[in-house]
Amino acid sequence: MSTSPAGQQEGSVGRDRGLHVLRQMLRIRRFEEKCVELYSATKIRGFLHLYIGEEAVAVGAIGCLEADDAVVATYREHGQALVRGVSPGAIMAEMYGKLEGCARGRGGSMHFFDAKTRLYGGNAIVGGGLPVAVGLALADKMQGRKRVTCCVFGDGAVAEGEFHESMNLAALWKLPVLFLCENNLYAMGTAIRFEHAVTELVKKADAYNVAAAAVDGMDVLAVEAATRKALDYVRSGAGPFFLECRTYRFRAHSMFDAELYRAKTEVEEWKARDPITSFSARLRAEGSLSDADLELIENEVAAEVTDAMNFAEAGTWEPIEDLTRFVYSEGKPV
Amino acid sequence: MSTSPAGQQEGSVGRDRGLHVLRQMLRIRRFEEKCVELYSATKIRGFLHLYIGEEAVAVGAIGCLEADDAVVATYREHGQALVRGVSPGAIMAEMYGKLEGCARGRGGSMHFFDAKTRLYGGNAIVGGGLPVAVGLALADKMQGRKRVTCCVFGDGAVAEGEFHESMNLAALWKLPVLFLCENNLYAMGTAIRFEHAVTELVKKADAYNVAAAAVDGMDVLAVEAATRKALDYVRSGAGPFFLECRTYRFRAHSMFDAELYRAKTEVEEWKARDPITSFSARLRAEGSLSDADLELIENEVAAEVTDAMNFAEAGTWEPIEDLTRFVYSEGKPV
Amino acid sequence: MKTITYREAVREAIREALKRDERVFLMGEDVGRYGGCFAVSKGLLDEFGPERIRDTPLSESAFVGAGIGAALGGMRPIVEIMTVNFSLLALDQIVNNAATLLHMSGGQFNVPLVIRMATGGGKQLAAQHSHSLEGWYAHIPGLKILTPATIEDARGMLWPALQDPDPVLIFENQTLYNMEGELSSETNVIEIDHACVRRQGTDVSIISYGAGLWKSLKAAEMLASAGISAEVIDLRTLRPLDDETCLGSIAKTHRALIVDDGWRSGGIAAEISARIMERAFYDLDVPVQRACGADVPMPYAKHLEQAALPQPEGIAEATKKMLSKNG
Amino acid sequence: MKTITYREAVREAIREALKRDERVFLMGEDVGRYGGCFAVSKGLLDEFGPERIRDTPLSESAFVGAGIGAALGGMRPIVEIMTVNFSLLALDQIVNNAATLLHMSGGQFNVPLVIRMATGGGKQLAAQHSHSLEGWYAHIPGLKILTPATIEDARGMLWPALQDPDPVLIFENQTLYNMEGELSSETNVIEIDHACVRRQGTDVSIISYGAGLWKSLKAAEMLASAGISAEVIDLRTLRPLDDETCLGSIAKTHRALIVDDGWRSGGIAAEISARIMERAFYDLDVPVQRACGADVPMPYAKHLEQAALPQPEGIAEATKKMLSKNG
Ligand SMILES: Cc1ncc(C[n+]2csc(CCOP(=O)(O)OP(=O)(O)O)c2C)c(N)n1
Ligand SMILES: Cc1ncc(C[n+]2csc(CCOP(=O)(O)OP(=O)(O)O)c2C)c(N)n1
Ligand SMILES: [Mg+2]
Ligand SMILES: [Mg+2]
Repeated sequence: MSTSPAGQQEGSVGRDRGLHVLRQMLRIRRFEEKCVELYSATKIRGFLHLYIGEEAVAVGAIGCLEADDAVVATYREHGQALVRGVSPGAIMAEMYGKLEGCARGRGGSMHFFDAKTRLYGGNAIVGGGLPVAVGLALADKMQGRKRVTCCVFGDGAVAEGEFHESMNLAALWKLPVLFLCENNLYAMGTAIRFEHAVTELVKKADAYNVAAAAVDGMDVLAVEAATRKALDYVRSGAGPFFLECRTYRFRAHSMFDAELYRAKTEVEEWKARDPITSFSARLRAEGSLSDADLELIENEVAAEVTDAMNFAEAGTWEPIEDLTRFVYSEGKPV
Repeated sequence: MSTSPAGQQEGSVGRDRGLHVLRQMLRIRRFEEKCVELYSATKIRGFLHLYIGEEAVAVGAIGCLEADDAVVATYREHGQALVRGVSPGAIMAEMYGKLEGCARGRGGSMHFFDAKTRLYGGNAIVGGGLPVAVGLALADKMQGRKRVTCCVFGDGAVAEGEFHESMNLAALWKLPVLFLCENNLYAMGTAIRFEHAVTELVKKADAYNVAAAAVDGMDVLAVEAATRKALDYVRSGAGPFFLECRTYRFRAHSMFDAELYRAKTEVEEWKARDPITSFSARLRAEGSLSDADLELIENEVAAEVTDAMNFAEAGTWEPIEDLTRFVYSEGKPV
Repeated sequence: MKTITYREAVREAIREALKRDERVFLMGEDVGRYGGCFAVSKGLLDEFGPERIRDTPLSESAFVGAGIGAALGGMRPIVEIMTVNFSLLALDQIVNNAATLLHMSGGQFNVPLVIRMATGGGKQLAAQHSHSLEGWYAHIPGLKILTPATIEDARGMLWPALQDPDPVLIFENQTLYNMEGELSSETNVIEIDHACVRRQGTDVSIISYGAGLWKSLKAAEMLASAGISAEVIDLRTLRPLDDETCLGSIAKTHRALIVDDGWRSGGIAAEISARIMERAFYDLDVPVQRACGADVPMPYAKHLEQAALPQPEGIAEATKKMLSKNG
Repeated sequence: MKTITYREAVREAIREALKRDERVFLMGEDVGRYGGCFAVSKGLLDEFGPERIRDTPLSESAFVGAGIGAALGGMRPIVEIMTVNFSLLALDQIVNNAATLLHMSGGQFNVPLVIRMATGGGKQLAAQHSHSLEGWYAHIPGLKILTPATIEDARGMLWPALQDPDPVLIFENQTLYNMEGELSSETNVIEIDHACVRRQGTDVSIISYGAGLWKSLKAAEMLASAGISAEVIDLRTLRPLDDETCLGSIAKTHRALIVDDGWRSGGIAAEISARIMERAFYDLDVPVQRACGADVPMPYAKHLEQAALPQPEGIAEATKKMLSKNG
């Protein structure tokens, strides 16, 4: 996908690329729909934060990263992990709390980690991942590597002191960080106008001389194009980039949320802009998607979800004797 | 002084006002010169941060506050305390560690407190005073009082997360805070270009929709005029104001500073702009200051400093049995 | 008498405080429009409005510091930090300002601030969301640390905390919010400076607090059926500690076991053990024991999490061992 | 053998690390152009350049978190937090990231990070600048806590800390920087996982660390002239604690006094006392005692500050009391 000629982005999507992007969004959507079932079935516990509605951001942005780039995400990271290429089975097993999970069942839904794809969590402290991302980028810069660290966070995180300190540090040291802000207009139940004196988050970057752009986070191709530009900038060594993706969370913040803070009508309006529906429509319009294509993709995606679930079901429980492993690295005096 | 017609500010200073302002700056300068002596004489211990060179800021800004406004300052607060009207004797006694000090000798140079003039410290954690100032302003707003809280901090503090969070909160809730930034171009030994990606600190305010201005902090009248404007704005209920005063520290950061980080020539250039010298010259030029006037002021100021020292010398040591007093309020079950 | 949940008890306490004292207001993340992360403050926004039920941005350091300032400015803020896990971001304000201002100002400025936070593990929230740090906070002079374990204390401790001239931290264990219990309709005055014996016994003193109280009471049941009479103490307040109640009990039982969900090493259980060592050494038939959280970041998997926390069975086992040893 | 100061010993250790391993760099406030708040890193900027001697803005949370990220990215950062007092601003990064990432990631991501900070009172810096929180940090699983008290440890503990795959915090007591002592020229390998007996004795075990070690040794001198033979232990590492060395000594002396500059309540001294209770109760002739910092924010006035900290005289007195009591 990252090889497709940039020219295509403006005009027609193209069938191969289109189906790939659609499939990626559907992989997240269907996977999470299953998660909801499994949560009700008490297979998954703890906090579960759904990404449904925001798929275009992960698919558009994370999809542009190179294999050796790094991702630092939040507790709402199912989408990023799937797009990044973490095994769906390992992800599902993690939420089951099984040993075969991508964090041995120690992390759960909020803490996916994967050394192979350089996914450094799954951080459940809002804003907590930003300084870590800055450090990963610092290590790359000091070691002369061209890698980029993509740091994902929400609109709420922008209010934390860590955002301010991390943006300044990254800018001061011209570090290769892509600050990817998923602005879904709410921090839990707090609407953005109650979170920020300046709600146009992209403007925050000026305070640090950080290059920035805002993009429609419901349009997967727009996100992809904006991310490409941002990544080129960052890879050129010019410093960090702040990309604000304007999106919306269709579901509750977590499984414990009565959604008292927003009107059903507002949710419906945004659902009318469902990134999957609109992108499918666009593909159909240009003749890149047929009913048969969609059915095939849905079937393949459904199979992936089922396989993931079966993998998790077949997983094992880590023996209780291993409880205190990994408090300190092994083979070293504690 | 706060009664002198604003019109005068542009043209001639006027003798009464001029002598008053000059006296205030000299009170700080001479008081601190004595502090240096007393530090060498080991009468004063701990950290001692001198304000010499920055007097125009405290005199111009703090001098504009009303009696019932509040001040939250830093460890470099001698000037603010003196201008605010805290007894010089109590200040000196505090640095001696005497019971008669403005904090019973428990605070020392970094922690002046005075309920009478509403001086809430002397905070020695960089940035630590900002949230407290926001809260004081919140209390005023919630109780319908027109008071202003003046929060003093340096350029270094602007890099702390507390700055970001406090500015946003004050702006979001339109709180009556005057954020008074003393930009002396250094945070200890770190020049502003190594602290901030954007060194024009006044620009930081845009990220929060906070009204702001930058002013020559070596020009006491300019500071005064800018502060008046800022205070009018804040008192009008429009929200906080960020005032950047560009100034310079003539002395070392503290008594333990070899000043390896800046060129003597740079210091000399700034000393050529000594706020006291330049203001005296201006007064002389307009005929508002004679040698006799200056001698009189110097004598009176010297007397005040001597009295303060004598008061401190005559002070007593708090009995050691009282060590654990004030961990909790008295007359209450601990 | 009426039956309510711990959650409702806290809500009633907040509501009463807001009614009784106009200087009181509640401030924190999602306390208003969302209804509170644990639904504690649900409905209060409609009743008291956004000025007094104040949603804050994600800025723990700023809004906790703002609570300190508001307290200095004559208000009586109840600052809610959603959970203790996030309070680390506000720790500088709590330790260097709230806890020190009175002393540093030579007695001029006291800080009548109440900070509430949910605490504890047991909900499969993993390492960053399952801390039990109330005992750790108890190390800080200038703070008072309350850990209401019962419906009555959840209902009754807030008001005296607000009457206190100094900063008080209230830790509500998140596993207790759904607990139901009886509450006498009339508000009775509650002391916050002493521990309570929740179950009388003669063979051993089980010293606990918060969620640990209920595990200890369960353990005491098991022990009873094994013919062991355990006295169960609810500390209620971790700073200042009520030594007398503990020592009085030990003078009778000559054995003590301390139960604490927090990490064992350097936890509050160690402090209690050390004090018993210093003041009741010669009363002891056997060494004081601790049943604490394992020294490990909390794992997500349920079986591992349960193994990381003290459980009634383990508490009972440890107690039996103490009695089998001489005595 | 050569005579150098504790400050120079730390500097030599940093210099050596920078020379031995190109992944090592020093980052913190004023470590470069200023020469270090306590002049520890003076001269290193000229020698190694601004890339490896990295001045940071006042952003404790960000640069400590950046240290964590850099460690994950293959570097071996030495992050200097000027003093422990400011580390509270970085505590979320230390507790929720540095200490938990290895466990939370199921063993995938270890954090080879070293954080150095100055600690302690005694310099008349008042309540916000005089904390002794190293014992408090020792409560956190996932961290290792080193407290070099001697020139040799100041020189020798950094390298093994850097070799450690997990986060190590090194606390340098600010009253020790000017201390002079002998150091053997050749670098000898230092273990960081055990305590040391710094003075042999038979009547009582005085367990200390950091600045407390020197007060304890002074006290031991005084006691010697009073005919009391005190063994003085330097813990060196507060997490993990070396129980064996302490228990071995107590098996011989049957008495223990713990010295800690930190606040008494809930400090590391309590943990040590509790462990002795659990593992050496029957060896004890008298209850373990603690000589700790008073539970008070540190006052500026010298006489009050000295009274708030354990002193040799007080340590000697407390020890004598323990010996007068039976035994
Ligand atoms: C420091 C901190 N404070 C509070 C919380 C509780 N919390 C979890 S998610 C969340 C909202 C975050 O909003 P945002 O950053 O916009 O991300 P979103 O959930 O909308 O994706 C809050 C308040 C937390 N996890 N960490
Ligand atoms: C949180 C914190 N970090 C570090 C320090 C140590 N320190 C004291 S003053 C200072 C520089 C502050 O610079 P600035 O804010 O510009 O104020 P100035 O001293 O220049 O008036 C530093 C780093 C501190 N006191 N608090
Ligand atoms: Mg959001
Ligand atoms: Mg400065």
